[in-house]
Amino acid sequence: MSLMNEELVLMYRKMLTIRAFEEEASELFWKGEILGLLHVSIGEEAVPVGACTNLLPEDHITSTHRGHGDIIGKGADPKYMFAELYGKKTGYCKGRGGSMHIADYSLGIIGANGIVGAGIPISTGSALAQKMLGTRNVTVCFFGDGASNQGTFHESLNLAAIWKLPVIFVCKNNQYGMWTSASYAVSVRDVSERAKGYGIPGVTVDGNDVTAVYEAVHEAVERARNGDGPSLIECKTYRWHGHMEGEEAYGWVYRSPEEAEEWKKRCPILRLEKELLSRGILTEAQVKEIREEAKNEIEEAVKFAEESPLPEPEDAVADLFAGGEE
Amino acid sequence: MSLMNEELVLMYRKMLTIRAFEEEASELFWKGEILGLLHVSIGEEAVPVGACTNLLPEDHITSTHRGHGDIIGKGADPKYMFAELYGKKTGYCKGRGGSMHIADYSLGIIGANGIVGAGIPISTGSALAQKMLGTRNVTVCFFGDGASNQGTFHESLNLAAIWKLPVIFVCKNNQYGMWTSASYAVSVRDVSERAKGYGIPGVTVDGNDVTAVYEAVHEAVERARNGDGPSLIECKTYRWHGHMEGEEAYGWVYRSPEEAEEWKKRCPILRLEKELLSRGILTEAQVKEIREEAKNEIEEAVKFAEESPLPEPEDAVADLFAGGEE
Amino acid sequence: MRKITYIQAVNEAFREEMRRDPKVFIMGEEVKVGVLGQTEGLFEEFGEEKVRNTPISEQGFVGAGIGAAGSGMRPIVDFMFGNFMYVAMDQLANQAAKLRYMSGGQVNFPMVFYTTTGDMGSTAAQHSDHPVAPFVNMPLLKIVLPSTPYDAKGLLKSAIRDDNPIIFFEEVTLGGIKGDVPEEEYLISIGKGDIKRSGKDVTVVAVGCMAPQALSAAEKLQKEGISVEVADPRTIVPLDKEIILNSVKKTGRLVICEDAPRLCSFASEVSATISEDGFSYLKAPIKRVTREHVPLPFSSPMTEFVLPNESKIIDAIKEALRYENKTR
Amino acid sequence: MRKITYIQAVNEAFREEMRRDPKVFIMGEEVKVGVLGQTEGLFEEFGEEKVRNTPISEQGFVGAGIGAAGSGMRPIVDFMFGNFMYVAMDQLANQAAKLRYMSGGQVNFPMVFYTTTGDMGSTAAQHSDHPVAPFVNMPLLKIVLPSTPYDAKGLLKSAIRDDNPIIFFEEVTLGGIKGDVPEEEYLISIGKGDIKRSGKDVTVVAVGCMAPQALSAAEKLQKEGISVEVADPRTIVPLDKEIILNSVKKTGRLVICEDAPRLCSFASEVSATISEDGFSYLKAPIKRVTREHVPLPFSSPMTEFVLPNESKIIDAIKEALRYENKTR
Ligand SMILES: Cc1ncc(C[n+]2csc(CCOP(=O)(O)OP(=O)(O)O)c2C)c(N)n1
Ligand SMILES: Cc1ncc(C[n+]2csc(CCOP(=O)(O)OP(=O)(O)O)c2C)c(N)n1
Ligand SMILES: [Mg+2]
Ligand SMILES: [Mg+2]
Repeated sequence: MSLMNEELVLMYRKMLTIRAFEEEASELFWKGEILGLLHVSIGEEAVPVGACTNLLPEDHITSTHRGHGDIIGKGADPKYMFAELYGKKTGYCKGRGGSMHIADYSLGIIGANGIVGAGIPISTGSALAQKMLGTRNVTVCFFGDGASNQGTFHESLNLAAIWKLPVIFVCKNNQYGMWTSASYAVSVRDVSERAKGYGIPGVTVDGNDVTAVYEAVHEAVERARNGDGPSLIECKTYRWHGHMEGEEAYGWVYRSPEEAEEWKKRCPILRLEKELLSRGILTEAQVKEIREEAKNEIEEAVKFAEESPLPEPEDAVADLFAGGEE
Repeated sequence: MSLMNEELVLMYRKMLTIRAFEEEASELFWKGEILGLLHVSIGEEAVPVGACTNLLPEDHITSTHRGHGDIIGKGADPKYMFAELYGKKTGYCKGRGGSMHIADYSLGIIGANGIVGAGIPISTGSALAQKMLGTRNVTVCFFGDGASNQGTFHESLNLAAIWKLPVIFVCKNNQYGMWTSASYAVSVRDVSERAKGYGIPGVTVDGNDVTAVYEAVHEAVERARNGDGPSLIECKTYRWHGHMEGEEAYGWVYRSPEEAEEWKKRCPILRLEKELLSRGILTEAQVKEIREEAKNEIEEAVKFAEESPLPEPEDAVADLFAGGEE
Repeated sequence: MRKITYIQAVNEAFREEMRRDPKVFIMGEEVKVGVLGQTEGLFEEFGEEKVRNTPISEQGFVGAGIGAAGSGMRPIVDFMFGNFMYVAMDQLANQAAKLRYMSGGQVNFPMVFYTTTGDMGSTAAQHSDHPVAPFVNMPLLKIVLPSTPYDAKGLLKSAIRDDNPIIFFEEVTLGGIKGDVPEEEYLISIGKGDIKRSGKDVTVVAVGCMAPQALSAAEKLQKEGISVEVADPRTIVPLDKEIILNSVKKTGRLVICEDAPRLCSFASEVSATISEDGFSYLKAPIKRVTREHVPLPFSSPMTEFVLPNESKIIDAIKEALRYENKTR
Repeated sequence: MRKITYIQAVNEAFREEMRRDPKVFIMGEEVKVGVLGQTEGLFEEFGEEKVRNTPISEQGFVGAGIGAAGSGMRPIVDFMFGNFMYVAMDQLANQAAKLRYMSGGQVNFPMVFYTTTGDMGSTAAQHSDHPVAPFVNMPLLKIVLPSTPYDAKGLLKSAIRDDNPIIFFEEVTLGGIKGDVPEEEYLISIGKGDIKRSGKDVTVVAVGCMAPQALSAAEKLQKEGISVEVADPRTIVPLDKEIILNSVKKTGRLVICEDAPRLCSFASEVSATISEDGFSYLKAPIKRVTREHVPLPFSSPMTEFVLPNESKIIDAIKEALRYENKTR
């Protein structure tokens, strides 16, 4: 169960991709290149990476409006993601979805979701299918602290529990649902406490510690693959940016700069980087190289997106139904 | 906090009214006098009576499709209830509501509800109003084990907890939601366990022991009146009849006759009756007299309903909006 | 031909499709029984893996159905009653209807949302809605609403085989009616309407429980020398506009019957679309025969007042015909 | 007269009514801020008792609003976006709409459901619906959808004072537009439409964000010698049918514009009702200018294709007028 060095490096690399992707996306948003609502998860990268490192290609994930990290975690190609953010025909969803709706079913990414909490029941259904089809595959359901107050959370944990579905509910508790503090909106300190209401395991881990996330999810994935049902894992973390890019325009202050600074000191990427360096797994030069690589990957992805064609207007009304009917 | 003899007798009397009301309603249903869906709570009388004995006229309750007991518990007049069941103009809802929708706002009965779980958020709103209006009134929300799996349950307990609303969530766990056993559908043995997910008190009591119900609710009402927020009280009980009158036609067996017999031995009314007799609070003669009284009350109520006029067809489209607009 | 009830026809469709395709399964509250008997015997034959009672949590199990459909299964999700669809509305309106579209067509959601609707007699406002139009206004959900055992079986089988999410409305008042259903397998195409009776004076479009009432009205009017054509679209989305247009071309008059509240109803849509495309055919205003625009009350005299019925259909037909004498 | 934005008008209405009546309060996600600024400054003035941020749990807080309304308060429940209404649909459709009716009129539910709707630019399918018609089909919910700052303020104040549940749709694309709003208090009656421009050749019914586009289309067509009357019902339920009928009586032609999917839309309803009651006035088929019948895609070229706009209105008007030469 303990991670091998190669795995640690891969996780490091993936976190860097996510970070680079979102820093770039944020920048492009401010430049007006990216339309719509953009929610980035900078600072939360350890959660999807720690979790998805446990997954096989056939396993599924569901994600949220703040989903880039989860999606890259499960293996999506930043190229097609950027193309989607640019609304291009080459995007994952052919420009129909945008940031909040990226999916790649071939990779088991069965959808981000713009409705808070709506992906949770869908994840149980995916797990149900996995089970009924006789696979040993699992589904990881990512959602936020805010979503843990939705009825869908409750209904899904109950359903998954009684049917012993192979689903792992991973709550990214980044302390805020939009501009409302979890300490106000969530009636318990630890969301994981809610597992008790469904008779399933519930744990809280440091969401900025990729190894801790990996390990907690590892155990849950094992349980799930063995037919022992769902688990709830709460990862405490923090989003460095606003709820959405551009929220500063409201001038609404809902958290202190000190708090944010405090969390930034606990950057999940630097933390792993330090470990890799201090344990001699990577040299400074290698670190630099990997960082460069991630940057380049993203630059190329953006270039791909920029050069891709826009959809035709009429594409909006094409391919409306399976089976080719319009 | 300990109940006075008079109170015990009143509770006994009220349970008898409920029992007589529902036995009569059941009979009338089978005779075809009562239309629609009829859900009786025979065997569960201790819950509403134990709970409502703590309430003042200004306090509120919300109830469910199986609401006759709750409604009588809070003081409704069987006369207008039967008139409603008969679809008469003199009914509580002028014949518009029927068994599942009885309300008497003047008595704080702010509605039964035909949608499982839908009354729960409404109860929190009633409690919110009580609080905002500066009263010390509370709201008791009755619901079933089945309803505890609805998202509304979760959302409402969370909301009530964070706002410290004066609401007492009383779950009548009668072991079944329709024809599905709670041991299958509810992922924990005790629904009260779910209180932990909201940081509020949760207890399970013997729902056939009216004193136990009274006492648990008493404590919760005190808490609520003192501004200390909501509680969850689970009352384990059993419904003697089917989910709905007439369900036998399906020929579906979902519980054993032995189980039912076992529970009937624990009749909440006989239990209290025995206590009243053994403690010398009532004599056999008095018991007989009280039983007679309850029967008569119901007979008169039925007579009132029978003799009442039906609504006019056009009443269906009258008084559609507050303010007199049609 | 063999006569069976509507519910038996539905039950056969479920059984045959579950036998044919191991990916088909059914889930919902009390599907082991089926409140109208629609799933009778399925649990016994297919077991509880395939016939899954769910907890009372519509958002949860509807969403689970969607997730399963997107992951290789072909679920039938039973709502028990139409009114309970509201509880899961987000999963229907924001998810089932949109997920394929938003994903750029990456994946299909082959599934059927099955529900009993309408009033079975004093079930009152929270158990008697017939919420068809709201789902029509939400693009990309197919909707069927058959009126006979034959149509029900053929359409339900097609719906189960269709790769799109489809809402199947079963009318509670039709559950017990009998009709011809062949022993042999057959399918009816989603989107094909049916002329249930031909006539030349007036076209009546009638869906669901309104179809038999319109037919019976037509029968009566025949005796008065009025010839009524009854068109049953059977599928609400996509609508077979052609059979209606062709009929109206012939008759010049149209009455639309739907057991639902009047405003923004399916009847309104048919009226709008036919008056747009068939304007020149129309000799009289299109009439809608619907419920009064209120929830259904409990007490029978009021309920009867609110519901559409044969005599209201007859009145509307006569009114449409009386317009003959006027001119524009 | 003083010019303020639509959102400022809304904000003033909230503030004035909260000052006037201590029972009025507002609750919803992020109402301390208001995603469009609609509640700006209210929290500072009225505190968190009266301006209540809720957890993300639409069923819970909408139901809580209903319970509070039935227990003596006058809540304003803010949905943030129209799409999120689906999440609480049961509370809207089965509860708010029906509780008073089912209780025999015992109690009123004075409350406003406030929501921003429509597309603010590539928000994609789950943040851009404009779900008006489904609520029209659910009897007894009043609905307003104003198109100007003046109308918004006057109607919102009336809605807050009304003793019935009312849905107030604020259009996201109108939030920033400015218009005349007097300093003095005024109210606009729920249910009264407004002729925004008079004309004689064709009637355009346009609601919400379609109204300014229809006006601008009318302006352009004026130069071509076409005289367009623009009627804005402002209230969807109850509908001011008279102003539309009177206008159509004059013009004989009708184009209905709504920023919503086409089928079973409010536009369909207006078409059905006017063609029923105003049949003899009509010289041409009624046209509907709506969204294409799909969810809104993300990418702009496609979004623009789907949305109704001024040029589509102009085309529809011209088509309605071209019909002149044909006869029935
Ligand atoms: C049903 C619903 N309600 C409200 C919103 C608006 N909204 C989008 S994200 C968000 C906050 C979600 O918080 P959380 O679940 O903690 O996720 P995070 O944004 O922190 O990742 C809200 C309120 C929505 N998209 N869907
Ligand atoms: C949302 C919804 N789903 C399903 C139903 C059908 N139904 C009515 S009562 C009931 C069982 C309720 O069980 P429980 O909450 O335990 O209450 P009980 O009937 O045992 O008193 C069901 C499934 C409904 N009325 N509403
Ligand atoms: Mg969060
Ligand atoms: Mg129960």
